[in-house]
Amino acid sequence: MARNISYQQAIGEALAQEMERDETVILMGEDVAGGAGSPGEDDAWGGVLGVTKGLYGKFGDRVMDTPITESAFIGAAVGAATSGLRPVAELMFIDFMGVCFDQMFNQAAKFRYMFGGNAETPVVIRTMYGAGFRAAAQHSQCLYPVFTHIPGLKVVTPSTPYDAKGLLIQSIRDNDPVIFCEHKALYTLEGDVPEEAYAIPFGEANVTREGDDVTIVTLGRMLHVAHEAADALAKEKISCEVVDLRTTSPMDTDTIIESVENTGRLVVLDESHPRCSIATDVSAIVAQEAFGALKAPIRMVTAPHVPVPFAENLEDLYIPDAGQVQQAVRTVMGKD
Amino acid sequence: MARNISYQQAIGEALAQEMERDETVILMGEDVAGGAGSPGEDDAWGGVLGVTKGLYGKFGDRVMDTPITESAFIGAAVGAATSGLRPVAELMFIDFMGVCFDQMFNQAAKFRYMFGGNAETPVVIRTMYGAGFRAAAQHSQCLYPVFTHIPGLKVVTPSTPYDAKGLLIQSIRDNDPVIFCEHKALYTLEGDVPEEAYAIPFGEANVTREGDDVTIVTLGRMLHVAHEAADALAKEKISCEVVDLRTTSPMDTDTIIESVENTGRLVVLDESHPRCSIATDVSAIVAQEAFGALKAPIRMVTAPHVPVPFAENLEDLYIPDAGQVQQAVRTVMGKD
Amino acid sequence: MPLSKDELLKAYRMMKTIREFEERLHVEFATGEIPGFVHLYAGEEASATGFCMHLDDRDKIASNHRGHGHSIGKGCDVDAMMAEIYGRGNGLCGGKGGSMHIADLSKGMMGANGIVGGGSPLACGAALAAKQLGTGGVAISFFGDGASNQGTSMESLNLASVWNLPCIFVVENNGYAEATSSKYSVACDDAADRASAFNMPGVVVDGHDFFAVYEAAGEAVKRAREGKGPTLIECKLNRYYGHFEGDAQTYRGKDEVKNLRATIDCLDRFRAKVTSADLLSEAELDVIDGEVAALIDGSVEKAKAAPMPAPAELLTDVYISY
Amino acid sequence: MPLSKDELLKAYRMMKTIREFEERLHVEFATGEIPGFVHLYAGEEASATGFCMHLDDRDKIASNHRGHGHSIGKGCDVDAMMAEIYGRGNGLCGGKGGSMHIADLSKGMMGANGIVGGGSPLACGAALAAKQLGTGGVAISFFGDGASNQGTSMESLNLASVWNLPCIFVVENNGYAEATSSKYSVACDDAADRASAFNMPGVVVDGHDFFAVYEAAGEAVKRAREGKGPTLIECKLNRYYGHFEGDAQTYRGKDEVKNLRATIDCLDRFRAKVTSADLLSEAELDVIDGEVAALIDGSVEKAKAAPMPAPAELLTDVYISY
Ligand SMILES: Cc1ncc(C[n+]2csc(CCOP(=O)(O)OP(=O)(O)O)c2C)c(N)n1
Ligand SMILES: Cc1ncc(C[n+]2csc(CCOP(=O)(O)OP(=O)(O)O)c2C)c(N)n1
Ligand SMILES: [Mg+2]
Ligand SMILES: [Mg+2]
Repeated sequence: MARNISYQQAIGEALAQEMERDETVILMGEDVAGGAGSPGEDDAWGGVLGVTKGLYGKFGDRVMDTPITESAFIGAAVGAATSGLRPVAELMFIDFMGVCFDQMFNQAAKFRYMFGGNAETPVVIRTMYGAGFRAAAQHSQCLYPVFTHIPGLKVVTPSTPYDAKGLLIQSIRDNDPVIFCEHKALYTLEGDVPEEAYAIPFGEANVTREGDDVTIVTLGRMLHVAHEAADALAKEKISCEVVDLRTTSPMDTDTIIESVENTGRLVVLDESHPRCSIATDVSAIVAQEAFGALKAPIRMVTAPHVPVPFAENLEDLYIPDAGQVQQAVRTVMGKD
Repeated sequence: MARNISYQQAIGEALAQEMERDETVILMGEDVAGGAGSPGEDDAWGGVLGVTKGLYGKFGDRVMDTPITESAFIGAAVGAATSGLRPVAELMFIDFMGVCFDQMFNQAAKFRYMFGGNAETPVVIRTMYGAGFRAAAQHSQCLYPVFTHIPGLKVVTPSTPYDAKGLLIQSIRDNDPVIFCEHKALYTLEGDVPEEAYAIPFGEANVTREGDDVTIVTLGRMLHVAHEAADALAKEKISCEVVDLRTTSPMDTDTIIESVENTGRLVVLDESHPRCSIATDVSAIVAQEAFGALKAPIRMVTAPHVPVPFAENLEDLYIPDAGQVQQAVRTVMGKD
Repeated sequence: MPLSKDELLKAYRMMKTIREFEERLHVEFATGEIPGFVHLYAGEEASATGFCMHLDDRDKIASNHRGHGHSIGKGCDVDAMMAEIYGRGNGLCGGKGGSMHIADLSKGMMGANGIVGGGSPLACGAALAAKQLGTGGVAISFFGDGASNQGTSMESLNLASVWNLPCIFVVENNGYAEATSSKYSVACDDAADRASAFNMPGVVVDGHDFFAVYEAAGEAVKRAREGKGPTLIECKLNRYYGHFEGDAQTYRGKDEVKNLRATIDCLDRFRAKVTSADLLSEAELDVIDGEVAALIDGSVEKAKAAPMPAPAELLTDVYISY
Repeated sequence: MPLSKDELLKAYRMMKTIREFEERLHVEFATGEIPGFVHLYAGEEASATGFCMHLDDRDKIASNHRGHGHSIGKGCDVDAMMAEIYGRGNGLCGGKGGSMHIADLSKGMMGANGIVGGGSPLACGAALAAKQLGTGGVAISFFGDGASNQGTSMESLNLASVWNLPCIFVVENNGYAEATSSKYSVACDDAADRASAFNMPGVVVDGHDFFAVYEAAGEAVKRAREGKGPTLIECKLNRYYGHFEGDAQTYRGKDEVKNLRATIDCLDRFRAKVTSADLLSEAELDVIDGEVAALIDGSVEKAKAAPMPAPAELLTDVYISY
C-alpha cells in the first residue's frame, strides 16, 4: 500500500526495513545515533538533518555515532563489509569526500579486481549533495562525476521518494560498494511510496515523460527542473521526452540511445560543474553511438565552472533552471 | 641553446632555474631532499624516482623532506602559498590524492572565489601518473579528469621534455593552484630542450602533426601512441591531424574545434578510464560546438572501465595502443 | 607581565564585540533573513581574545566553521563581516563566502573553514612561510574538540614538530561536536594530552578565564617567536547556542546553558576581576558596552540595506588568469 | 605460557619460510623477471610470526606494501603467492594484484596495501564485524614507522578506542620510511608513546626477538578477545634490503645491514635460544630449513612455468553484478 511520504522518510524507512530484515546491516556516521555521550535527550539528532532519527531507539548499538574521522569510519565500514557485515555509512556532505576518498576509491572500489575476485565489499555510503541551501562552496557540490569516473563504484542519484526507497534497498542488498547521493533540496519532496520493501535495479533509467522532439537526459533534483521546462515547452508545441538516469554508474545507455533515436535531439541537464561530468558523459556516448540519429548539435545545461557562491541571488543564478533548459531545447530545435 | 635531455632532467632543470630566480620558490615532499635524518649519504634519493636529486645540495633547507602525511604537507604548501611563498609540493603518485584531496579541491581551489578575490594561492602540486610500470591498481591511475572537474584547479599534462620544462616554469609562475601531472613512462624520453628558462602558456594546445582526414585529440603519453598510429595510417593514405592538449584545464577548445572543422572527424585518445573523462569532455564539446562539421560519429579510445591490472599481459592490454587508434580512425573514415 | 589599562580596554572591547555580534545574529537569524549555516561563538570569547591580543600584522590565524570570534579578534572589519553573513556585495568576501568562509588575508585571517580539521595544515603553511621568510611571525590554528580527532589535525601536530614551526594549535573544547560529547569522541582525558605524542608542550586552560588564556597564549607565542617550536593548548569552554542556528540542543542537560551563563560567563568574570582589582571601572566598561552595541546595530542596519552582489560576480574570482 | 615443541617448530618454520621467500625474491628480482615494485620483509620475520602464531580462522589482518611476511604468517599459500608476484593466472589474486595487493580473504588476510596508512581503518572494520557478530575474533593492522604518522592511522587508534574494538595496531619500526629516518618523521621518542593519546596500552618490543614479540602479542590478543579493547605495539626491527628492490640504500650507514645481520638476526637468535635451552635440536631446525628451501624452490619453478592470465581476465572481477 502506497502512502504519501517525503524523500527523507522514504530513506529512513528503507534503512529500518533492511535492518529489520537483515541483522548484518549496521549504520554509522556522525550523530546518526543522536549524539553519543551527551547528557540530554537520547537520539536527539538523527544525523545532521534527522534522516536516521528513531533508528537508534529501534536498533540500539547497530546504529553507531562516530568521531569526526571520515577516513577511519568510512574505512571501517569498508573493512567490515569484507568481514560479514553490510554497513551503511553516512558521509554527512558529499563535499567531505576529500578527507576519506582513498578508502572509497583505492580500497572499496578496487578490492574485488585487485584481489582477483577474492573479495566482496557490500558497503553503502549515503551522502548529501547539491546546491540551494545557501551553504556555499564547501557544502553544496555534486561531485558524483568524480565517483562515476572510478571503476568499482556504483553511483546512485534518486530523484523521488519512490526511487529513494527502492534504490536504497537495492544499494544495501547489492554486493558492490555503492555511493548513494541524496539531494538535500529533495528531502521534503513528497510522493507515493509503497509500505512494503522493494528494490529498483541499477542501470535502468526511467523515462518519466514521453515526447517526440527532444530528449532531455537528467538526474536527481534536475529531473524536476526538466519537467518544469517540458511543461512550458509543451505550450510552445515542443514535445520533450525526459530520461531520469537514476544511477550514473552503471548508466543505462540503451535507454538514452533509444530515446535519441526517436527524437533526434539531445539536451543534457546536470547540476554538476561542466567539465568531465555526467553532461559530457551522456553527450559523448550519444555522439559516438547514436550520431546518425542526431538532427542537431547536442546541448549541455550545467552549472558554470565556478565554486558554488553563497549569496542568494548568485546561488540562484548558479543552479541550472527551467529557463536555461527551455533555451537549450529551442536551440536544438532551431527555434532560437 | 637546446640540448637533448630527458623529461626527468627537464623537470629538474625547471625547478632549479625557478628556485634560482625566485627565493620564494620552495620544494617539499617525501624524500625529495634525499632522506632526512638518515645516517648515510646526503641527498641519497631525490624523490622516489630521483627527479629532485641534487636540489637539496644546491638549495639547502628550501628543499624539505616531509613525513608521510600528504594532507598536512600539501595543506602546508597551500597555506604557505597564501602567505608569500610559491611552494612546489610533490605528491609522489597521483593515486595518493585520496588522502589529501580536501586540501586540493576544497581549500586551494576555492580560496579565491570563496574569499571574493581576496586570496592568491600560487602552489604547484607535482605528481606522477599513468600505467605501464607493473605498479598495479593503486600506483598506475591517471585521475586528472577528477582534477579537471574541479573549478579553481589548473591541470597540466606535458608530453615531451620541451613541454615539461616550459609548462612547469609556467606552473610555478602562475598565481593559481596547478596540478602538474608527469607520466612515469615519459621520464626517460629525450628531446631538445633550451638551456634558458621559458614558459609555455596554459590553454594552448599543440598541433603536433597536421592532417586532413581525421583529428586525433590526445595528451600526455598517449601523444606518442597517436603519432605511431598516424604514421601507420599514413601508409593507408589516411591523413591524421594530432592535437596535444598540454593542459586539460584550461582546455584549448578553439584549436580542437578549428581542427575538427577542417577534418570533419574526431577520435579522442586518453589513457584515463572512460567515464567522465577527458575523452568524454572533448567529445561533448565538439558535439555541441562543431556538430555541423562532423562527417562521422566521434570515437573515443580509452582504457577500459576497470582498475589497472598487475600482470604484464593484462596491463599491456589495458593501455590504449596504436592498433586501437588505427581501428577507431578507420571506423570514422568508414573503412572498417 | 601585567596588561596595561589600554590593553585591558582593548581585550574587553574585543570580547564584547564578539558577544554582541553573536547575540545579535541569534536574534536576526530567527527572523529568517540570514541565509545558510551560522555557527555562533557566544560563550567562547575569552579564547579568541586571549590569543589574538598577542598577535600583530606578521601573524596569521586559520579558523573553523565557528569563526566570527577569531575574525573579530584578528581585526576583520565588523561591518564587512556582517554584510558577508547577509550575503551582500560589499561583504568581506563580496558575499561569495558567507559565515563559513569569512576571510581577510590582508589582516592575516586565513579563513573560516567548512571542513572540520581543514585549518591546521594551512596554519602550518603560514608558519613555514614566516620561518622561511624570517618575518618573526607565528600562526595559530583554532579548532574544536571534534576536529582534534581528525587525521589532518594530528598530522599537522606532527609536521609542526618535525619542522619546528612557529605554530600554535588551539583546541577549543566546548564539550560537543554537533550533538556528540567530547567525552565520547576524544579517546584521551584531555585533548591537550596528545601534545606529548608530538613532542610539544600541552596545556589545559580554563577558557572562560581571559587572563588564564592570555597567559598560556603569551608563553606559546613567545616560544614560537623564539624559534622553539609549536604548542598545543586546550581551552575548556562552552558554547551558549546550538551547534548551528536552528539546533534546539535537546542533547544538552536541562538548564545546562542557563547555569553556565549564570556562573562562568567570560565577560562577567572579566568585569568582576578588573573592577574588584580597581584596574577598570564599571563606568569605563559600560562605555564600551554602549559603543559596541551601536557598532553592531549599525552593522546590521547597513548590511540589510546593502545591495546583493552584481549578477556578473557569479563568474569572477575563480582564476587569476586563465 | 611456554610454547609447546610443535608451536616452536611451527614458529621457526613460519619465520624461515618468510626469510627464504624474501631472499629468493631478492635473487630473482635481479634477473629482471619479476615485474613491478617488490618490498621485502627480510629481517622483520619475528614480528609477523610473533603475532600470527596467536591467530586463528576467526581473526583478520590488514597489511601494507611490505606484506609477504604477514601473508605467510596468516596462512596464505606460498605457491599461489609466488605465482601472484610473477603475475601469473594461477596467482593468489589471479595475477591482477601483484606483490602490493596480495590478499586471501578466506584466510583472514585482508590485503597488502599500496597506500601508506590504508590498512588500519580496514582492520577497525574487521574488528567491528567480529564484535557485532560475536565471533570472538580480533583484527591486527601491521604498518610502518612512516605510516604511524599518517592521519588514517591515528584516526583509527582513536576510533578503536572509542568503539572499544578488538583491534591491535602493530608499528613495525624499521627505522626508515623509504630513505627518511623515523627519528626525523616521528615526532615522539617511540611510536608506541602515542598509545596514551588514545587511552590504550602502548608497548615497545624488540622485534628481533620472537619470544618478546610473541609475549606482547599474546597479551594484546587476550585483552582484545576479552573485550578490553585495543593495544598499540611497536616492534623495533630492521629491514635487510632496500625500501624496494632496486634501492641501493646509500642513505644507510656503512655496513649497517651487514652488522645487523651478524648481530641481531631474528632467526639466528631463535635458533641459539631454543637449542641452548634444549627445546629443539639443531638437526630438527635443519630439517625445516631443508623443507622450506625445497618449498620455495618449487614455488619459483612453478610460478615461472605458469601461464599468464587469460586476456579475457582484463574485464572480469570488477563488479559482482552490473
Ligand atoms: C570533514 C567534515 N566532517 C564533518 C563536518 C560537519 N561538521 C561541521 S562542524 C562539526 C562539529 C565540529 O565539532 P568541533 O570540532 O568540536 O567544533 P564546534 O562546532 O564544537 O566548535 C561537524 C561534524 C564537516 N564540516 N567537515
Ligand atoms: C599515501 C601514500 N604515501 C606515500 C606512499 C609511498 N610509499 C610507499 S612505502 C613508503 C614508506 C613507508 O614507510 P614505513 O611506513 O616506515 O614502512 P616500511 O616501508 O619501512 O616498511 C612510502 C612513502 C604510499 N604508498 N602511500
Ligand atoms: Mg566542540
Ligand atoms: Mg619503516
